[in-house]
Amino acid sequence: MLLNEDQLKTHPADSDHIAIVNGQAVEQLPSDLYIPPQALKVFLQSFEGPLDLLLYLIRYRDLSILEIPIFEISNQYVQYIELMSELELELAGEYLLMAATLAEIKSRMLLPKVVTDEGVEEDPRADLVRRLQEYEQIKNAAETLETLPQIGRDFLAVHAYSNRVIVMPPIETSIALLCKAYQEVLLRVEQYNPHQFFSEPLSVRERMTLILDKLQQSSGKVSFSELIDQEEGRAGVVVTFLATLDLIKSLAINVYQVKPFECIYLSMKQN
Amino acid sequence: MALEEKYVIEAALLSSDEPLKVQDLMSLFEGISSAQVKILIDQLNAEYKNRCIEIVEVSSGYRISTKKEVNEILIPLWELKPQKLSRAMYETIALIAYRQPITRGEIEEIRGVSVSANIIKNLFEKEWIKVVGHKDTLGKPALLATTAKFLDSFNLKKISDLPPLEEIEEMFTSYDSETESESIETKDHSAHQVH
Amino acid sequence: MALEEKYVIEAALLSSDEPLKVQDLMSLFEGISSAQVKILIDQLNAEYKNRCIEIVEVSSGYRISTKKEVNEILIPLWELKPQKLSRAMYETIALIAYRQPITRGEIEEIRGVSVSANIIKNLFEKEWIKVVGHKDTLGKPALLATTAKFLDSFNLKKISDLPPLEEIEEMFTSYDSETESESIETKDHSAHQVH
Repeated sequence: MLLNEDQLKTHPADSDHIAIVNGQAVEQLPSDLYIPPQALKVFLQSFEGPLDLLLYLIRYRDLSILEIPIFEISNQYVQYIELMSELELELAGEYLLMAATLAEIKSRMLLPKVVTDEGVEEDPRADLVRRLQEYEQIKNAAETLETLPQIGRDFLAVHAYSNRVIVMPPIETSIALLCKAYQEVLLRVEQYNPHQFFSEPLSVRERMTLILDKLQQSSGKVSFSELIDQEEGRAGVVVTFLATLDLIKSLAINVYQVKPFECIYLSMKQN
Repeated sequence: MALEEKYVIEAALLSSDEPLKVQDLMSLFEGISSAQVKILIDQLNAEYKNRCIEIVEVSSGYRISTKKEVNEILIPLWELKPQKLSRAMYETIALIAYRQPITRGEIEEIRGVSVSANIIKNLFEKEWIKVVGHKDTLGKPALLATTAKFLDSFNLKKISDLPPLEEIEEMFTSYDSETESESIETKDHSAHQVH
Repeated sequence: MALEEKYVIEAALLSSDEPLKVQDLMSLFEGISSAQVKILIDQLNAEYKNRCIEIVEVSSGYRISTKKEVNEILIPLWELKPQKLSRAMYETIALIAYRQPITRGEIEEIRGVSVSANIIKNLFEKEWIKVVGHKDTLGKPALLATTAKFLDSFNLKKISDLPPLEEIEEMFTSYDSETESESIETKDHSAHQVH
């Protein structure tokens, strides 16, 4: 069932088979790919990554991961990713990295083994074999997990209505959890969309709400000076001014001034 | 196992969040009349005689509800369980608190997932948020802000009492190591209750 | 009307949004033992034999749910159709479940591909995973673990109730580069498949 190097030489894996994909002859079709061309694209897209593809190549031929015939498998692997790029499938960098890894293992297998003080060099395939085993283990576990009864798909938790008006269930609040939630949201944002987010002084945000509150209560125009609390001094004016600018930017309010240096009025945008 | 029709109706009523109309229940079986559905409901109600639940017809349809007598017994259970806020809820109210005024769309953009209508509804019901205006963009989305009640619930006097970001970081470098396995949904020691 | 204890338990389970623990149910009656509560639950489950609902013990307690057989009939009534999770999602949650606590980088290493931000967000949104700490390496990546809600969603009581992982076969670590084909033959007895 396993091919040695002699057999490999007399068993060219490519150029024997040709398939028609989207009207084009594909010469690099791997020798063991018996798939109708129209389904090919879908099939190739279904791999979860290079390890998944390698596992398929091994398992399809009923080979053992422990004794992966690296020459044959890496040839097939390269054919597959060539086919994938030919079909203009998005080829993640991980696929190319794996091709390089396979090539490296191949070359190390051809070299005489190195004997050091610590003993014989490890099988060049060992690391790849471990990764494949580890991945297959999780892949199978994921498949088993999928067969377990799952809420929403296989069953629902049921409820009866209860008239609970008399009871106001207490709400457990925690400022620590609130802050943690905020921090986690920001961390996620930083991780995924760098530089899109910056922190603003809270007082400006709070002032924006206060201004909108005042405008709503007054149901008309409010002068800028009415928004300023004398006790807050210069800093208060700055905060109010920044909040006003922000509200103009977010298009929530109108601001107008008849003449320079005259009173500035703010009003809600009419809907 | 052959499923008895009346028990299918029971499961349907119990698994639905809203009351179900006779037509909804009819759609579960082929060639059943509304009269037959009503007979099945009566049969179920007769079975519930000694039990603590009953099928009640309300304006929007039928629903199974606990009987009044048992509610009094259950009250301690409901009181016993302080309502815990979900992670999604914490994140939403945190964003509204720190970034107010903010639209629902902006919250979704930052969180990267859609904010369910239930969460917003729930926050309004708790009177933790209010609409302070409308953004003058497409669809005129509501600008959300926190209320005085929100501040009360979290023992804060004003929004600027919320710890600034840098402080949060410091808080959690110690917080994490102390409460390794604690998370949003588990109880933490600093939690207090509001009614 | 004297209310039967088992039906009070039924009403309690049906009225609660979350699974209830034995202690919660014990608090409903005076001088009842946890063993007695469990007997009452068994009695109820026996009564449910011909019905489409059942009491299941999950990680956060007992809850009543619909039986699998009735699900297909009820699906047309659901507002939210059950969504099929992707393979990538199952592989990611399986890794978090079996290898917890684990960082996103470690997940990527084992799967051999990057984990999309959407998958992680989605798992947080489902409240299936939580951050339990931060690994003390470069960038202090979050350590992810599964929640009680994850176990509840799969009708499991604890992580060890998950089907066990298949064993990984040991590989001979020495080899002979010049006679690869020979060494393959001599090692062939160990080369049976893992399933």
